[in-house]
Amino acid sequence: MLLLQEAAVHATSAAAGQAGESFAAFAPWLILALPLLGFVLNGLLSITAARRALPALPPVGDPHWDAHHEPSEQEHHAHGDDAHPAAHADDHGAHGHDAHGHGPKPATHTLPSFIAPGVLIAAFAVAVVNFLRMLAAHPETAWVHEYWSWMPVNDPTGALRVGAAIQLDQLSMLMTLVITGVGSLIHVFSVGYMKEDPGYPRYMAYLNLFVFFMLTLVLGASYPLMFVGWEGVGLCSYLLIGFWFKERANADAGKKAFIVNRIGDFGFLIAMFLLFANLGTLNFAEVMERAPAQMAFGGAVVTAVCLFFFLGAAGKSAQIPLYVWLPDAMAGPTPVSALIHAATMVTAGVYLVARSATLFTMAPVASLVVALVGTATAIFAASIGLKQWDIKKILAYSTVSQLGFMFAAVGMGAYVAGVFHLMTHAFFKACLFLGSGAVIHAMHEALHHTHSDMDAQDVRNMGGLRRYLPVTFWTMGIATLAIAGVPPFAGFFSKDEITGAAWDGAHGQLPLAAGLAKVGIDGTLWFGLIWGALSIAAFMTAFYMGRMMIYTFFGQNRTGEEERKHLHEGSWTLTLPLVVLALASTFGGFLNVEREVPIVRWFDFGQGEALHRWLHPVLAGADQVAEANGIAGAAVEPSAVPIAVAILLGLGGLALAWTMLSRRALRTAAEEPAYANGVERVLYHKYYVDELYDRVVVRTVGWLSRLQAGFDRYVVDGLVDFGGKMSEWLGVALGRFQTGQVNTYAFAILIGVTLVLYAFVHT
Amino acid sequence: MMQAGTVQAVQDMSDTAYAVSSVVKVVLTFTVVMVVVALLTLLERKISAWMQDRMGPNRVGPGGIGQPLADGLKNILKEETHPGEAAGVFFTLAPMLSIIPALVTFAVIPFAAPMPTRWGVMPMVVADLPVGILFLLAFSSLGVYGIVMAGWASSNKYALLGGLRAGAQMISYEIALGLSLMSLFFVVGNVGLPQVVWTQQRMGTWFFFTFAVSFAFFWISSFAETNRLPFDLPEAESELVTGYHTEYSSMKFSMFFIAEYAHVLTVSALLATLFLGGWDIPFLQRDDMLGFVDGRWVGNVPALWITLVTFLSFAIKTFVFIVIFMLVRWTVPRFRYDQVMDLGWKIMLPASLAAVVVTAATVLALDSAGVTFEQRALGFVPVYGGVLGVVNVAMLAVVVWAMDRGRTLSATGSLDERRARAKQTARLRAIELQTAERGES
Amino acid sequence: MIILFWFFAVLAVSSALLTVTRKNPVASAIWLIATFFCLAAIYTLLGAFFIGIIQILVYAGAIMILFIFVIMLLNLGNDYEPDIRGHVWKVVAGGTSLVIAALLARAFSGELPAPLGHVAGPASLAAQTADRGTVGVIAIPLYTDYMVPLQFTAVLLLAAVVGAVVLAKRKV
Amino acid sequence: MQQIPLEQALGLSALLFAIGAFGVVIRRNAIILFMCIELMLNAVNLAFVAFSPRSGVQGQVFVFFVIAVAAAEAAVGLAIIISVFRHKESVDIKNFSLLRW
Repeated sequence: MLLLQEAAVHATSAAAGQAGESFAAFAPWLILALPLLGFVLNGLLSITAARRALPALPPVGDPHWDAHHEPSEQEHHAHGDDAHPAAHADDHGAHGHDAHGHGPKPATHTLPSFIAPGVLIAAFAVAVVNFLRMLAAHPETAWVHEYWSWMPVNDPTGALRVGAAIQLDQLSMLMTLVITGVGSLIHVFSVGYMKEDPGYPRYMAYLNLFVFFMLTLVLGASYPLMFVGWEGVGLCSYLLIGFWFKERANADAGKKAFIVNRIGDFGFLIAMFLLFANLGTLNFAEVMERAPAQMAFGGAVVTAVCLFFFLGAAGKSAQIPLYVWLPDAMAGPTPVSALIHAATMVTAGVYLVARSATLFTMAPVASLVVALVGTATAIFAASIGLKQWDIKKILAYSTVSQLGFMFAAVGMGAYVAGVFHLMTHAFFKACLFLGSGAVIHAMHEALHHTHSDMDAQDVRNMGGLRRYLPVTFWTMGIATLAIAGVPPFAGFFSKDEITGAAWDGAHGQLPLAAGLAKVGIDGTLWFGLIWGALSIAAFMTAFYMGRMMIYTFFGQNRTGEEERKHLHEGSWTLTLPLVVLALASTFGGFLNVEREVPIVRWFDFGQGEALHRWLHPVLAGADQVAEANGIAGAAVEPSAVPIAVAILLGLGGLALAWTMLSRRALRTAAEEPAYANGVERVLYHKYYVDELYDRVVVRTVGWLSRLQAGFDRYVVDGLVDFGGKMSEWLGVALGRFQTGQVNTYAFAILIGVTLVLYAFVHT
Repeated sequence: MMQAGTVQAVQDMSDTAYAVSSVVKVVLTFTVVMVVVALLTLLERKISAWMQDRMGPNRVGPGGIGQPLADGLKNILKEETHPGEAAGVFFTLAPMLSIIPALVTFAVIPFAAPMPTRWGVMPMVVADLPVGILFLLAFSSLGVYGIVMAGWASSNKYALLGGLRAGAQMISYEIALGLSLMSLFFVVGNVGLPQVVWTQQRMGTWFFFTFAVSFAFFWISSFAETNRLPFDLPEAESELVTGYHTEYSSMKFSMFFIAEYAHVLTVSALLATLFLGGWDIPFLQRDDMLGFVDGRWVGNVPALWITLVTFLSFAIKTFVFIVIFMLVRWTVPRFRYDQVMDLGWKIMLPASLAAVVVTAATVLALDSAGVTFEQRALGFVPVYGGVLGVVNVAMLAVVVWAMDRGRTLSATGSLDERRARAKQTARLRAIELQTAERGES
Repeated sequence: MIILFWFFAVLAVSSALLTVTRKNPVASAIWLIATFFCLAAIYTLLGAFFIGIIQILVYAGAIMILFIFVIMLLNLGNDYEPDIRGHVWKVVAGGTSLVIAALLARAFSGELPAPLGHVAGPASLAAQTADRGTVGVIAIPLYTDYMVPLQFTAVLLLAAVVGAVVLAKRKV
Repeated sequence: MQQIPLEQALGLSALLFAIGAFGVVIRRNAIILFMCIELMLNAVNLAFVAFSPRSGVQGQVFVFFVIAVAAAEAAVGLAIIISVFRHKESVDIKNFSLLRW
């Protein structure tokens, strides 16, 4: 039986090899191994550094010891500590200027600068080689290679066989390119941003480890392997959010992210169990092959599977109601926010849904739920973003909102649009985050010089930075245009495709609409609603991004006289990634434009819609399901309305921000109140969701825990104590038999032997 | 070498013949051994005298040949002393216990090629036990009882010390003794002594070369087991009067003496059997016979003259070892007690363990290479035994030159001790100097 | 054979009794050695040559030497204290022991369970001995079927050696 | 050659075992106690060996293990007795009652 299965697996892999005969993967394991190598090397360096930093004798009772007596790398601790200006001020007083000498750094703090970006760039190079080969071959089936058998469970019902296998297809290739490419840039940025931090090697080790797990997530050929990556990135996210764990708040933020993610993971696990119970396999290829045959279209099982998967995705990708951890995750270093909490990890949910496109196509209800939740998240988070002052918080809510867009897309069955937006979002959001990092970096340095305790992240304290940070300004400006949906920047095309899909759905031209009709739901109204909401969200996006840019870069400079002298652009490691990402944000959109758009014809980008064609083999299964169930979309009538609306909304939002804010004399945080009226107050407090969760969930759990603790203390412990007391009394009583005389014991044994023998003989 | 065609001609003995011949062999062997032992005492005294350039016993009979008889008579007729504190029965039991194992061991040693008789072929071994070498090990380890008990029962502290020393020493060296024989098992494939002899014949090399390490260790251990110089600590005259038999007199004392010589004889015979081919005559192929295996005769046709010549061969080999025993007595001084223990536990035990491992590996390699016992290179150089021998001699060289490094084999103490002594001397000299200076000032 | 067996059996039982009843530990030890010799003889009569010789080699040659050694080292043999318990104990213990012996004899004399073991099966010992040799008959199952117990025994012995050294050492 | 009847060998084994057990109960000298225990072990060995002509060689293999374990036990036990003797100047087990209540 097992042999047969094995033979079958081999046959399919052989067939796969034949179909894409000219596609020969070039050492795809290297893509995984290189970041892992980086992690190991950097980890060793960090252990070495930690060893050396160990005190000779830890002083007792001196809470400030860490701050005072760590080796000289500590001196610039405050530079990285962007999220916590209070701590920064504290540190400051302790150090004084004398601690600022730039001594030569030990190898443990110089080597990671080469190792960490080096391995990533190498991995990117390997990925590019594979990409070029795939581009040339354009294989119709996925390239799967099992390196070794990881979890062979030979149970009687049907073996669970999970191999340590890599799956290379167009989707994972795309994700790999994004992860390694954007990751490389962010690693380079990190070199500039973090190199003064005492925990620099540790930081780089975590970052490498994260990339390794993220690549495992996208390259794994089965759900369990994906789950390994899924958990791994969760772990790294936790480690990096709480990177400056000496601050309570940072550690708490890490824990929050971890715990909220667990809820999602529970969903993921349940979905995997359901899948295995119903299909007997968890490998992508086999699942997609067996699912249409073994599960009913729109049935309860597939719907449940998809909903549970979506629960997992919601946790990881910060969707309602599990989005609360992401804004808090900004406690981590800014490059981390860019890489993990904007460009890659949080999009894992989108990847999961796209990867499971076949299943989601089979479950229209679940898909609709995904789309609705995504839409709700988009508009909800965008509205919160309107009234945030912390530059990273604004970007964080923007990320949540954009993730909502992606989920709306994949929920509506517009998988390509979702993935497209994922990609462009990775470009412009990474650019924005890195830009904000550059701004914070500059602000910090400036404030550091004057020992000011102003909040370096509050946009109200910035202003007019355009003159001091020109590169940052221009790159962030491009990214803002992109996210606001101004053509021809990347965000316009991807976002337009999403709203376009909703528009099509509202006109019943989406496969999902047909699918919903098949299970008896009229989807057109829903899709109309989605279109409207997404449009409003897009408008809000444009507005708050404009607001952020205006507060940060325009108007009067509000940092103060002395600080102003120290405002300047960072080193090339900080600006180069920005420029590259800005370029990507500018031109990334052309990957998937329709042929009708004039500029495409102009530049002759081939047939247009490159991404559509690229991803077609991956989504072929979903298409087949749709076709088999007669829900393949009708011919879409191109409509100018959504495009026009999108352009109008994007420009309108920016214009509104400009008219509302630029002429006003902007004030600093000390002067400007956080909110003015009730609506602003609610927005500022993020709709009190955290407080709600605290009241409803955290306190309830707390009460239950106390109740349980009481039960444990009095009932369980009482029983145990009673048992203990009983045995004590019994011991005292029976102890008398312990005479200490071996003969007596021997005699007792003898009696026992006699009895046993007697029983043996007489039965 | 084996002649298969002659199998039918050889007859096995009937049960009755077997029983009768066994009794005859027991009686004969016992008599011969006792007589030889008596003569050995004379031999020892003669050799001692020769080594010391004196005459030795020369009054009783021609050349002192009657001396053992005279000694025996004297011992029997002498008054027996019995210490008041001695533990009655054990005091008497001890000499007996010490003499028995020495004699019993002789039973398993084949002393000549099987002899053809009218009633069938008679194996020339008192008891061809299926557990030959193990029997030997078992009974040689029992010799210690007599000595320990003698020491204890005498109620004399010198005797007790001697007894304890003997016990510790014999137990220590028994391990090396047993381990050194282990290598032989690999090749012989059985534990019977006739098989040992036969294997040496077939292989064409005697085991003293093939298992050089085993030979050396067995020999050294046998000195320790017989309590002979340089291992005669249990009866070290200068330290313990005469050790465990201090309190014994007359025939009881004599029995210890007889036991010692019987032991020497047995051990020499064993050495001859195990390592010098037993009754095998060098370069003669006619004596190549094993005996009956499953009722079939294995080997050449036995003949009376072969039996006689092989017995002579055996006797000569044994005699050579006996003489060496006696020569060593007057050549090598006594070890110190810690040196004895060092040699036993720190050198011989690990070295013999290592030798077992290396030999096993070599045997495995040879067997895997398909080399047989009979194989000869250039027509006469035995391959199997030769390879093993070269490996073993190399190992022995390693043991002697690298492992010992003058620690135990040197008579002047260990390297560390010499260093310590030198340091001590230097310190004493410094103190002397100081006192001298102080005296001057 | 039978006669020999009975001879050694009677000898074994009487020396065992003497072992138990002698006041002098050395005497006890000597009688115990005698018992072991008788048992070795009986083993040989039963066809277990190897076990018989091992009995002498290990029990008589090593273990009992150790006992005697310790007795002498502690000098217990000369002025021994009487250590046998009172008459009540003797009677009760003797009675119990007799009951045990009777029960055991009863258990053995009844319908004995079918031979256990699939390893070598109930093939006659003599045939196996002829086939593999005296030592091989034990060695082959020992190094194949019982390899793991053998290794454990080796470890146990090593532990015992180390333990004994540590315990008996004056200064650790 | 006539085989020794199994029952007789087992009966001898039972008798030796009982004698050993008797000794364990009535003696207080730790060394003699040990010897009695060895006697009991030997009785069991005899039973094992007695079965081996009938049931194959496994019984003898077990005896081998028993002997090995007995050797280990004797070594450790005697070492314990020696170290106790150093403190108490006695091997009487009535002095070895440190672990009672």
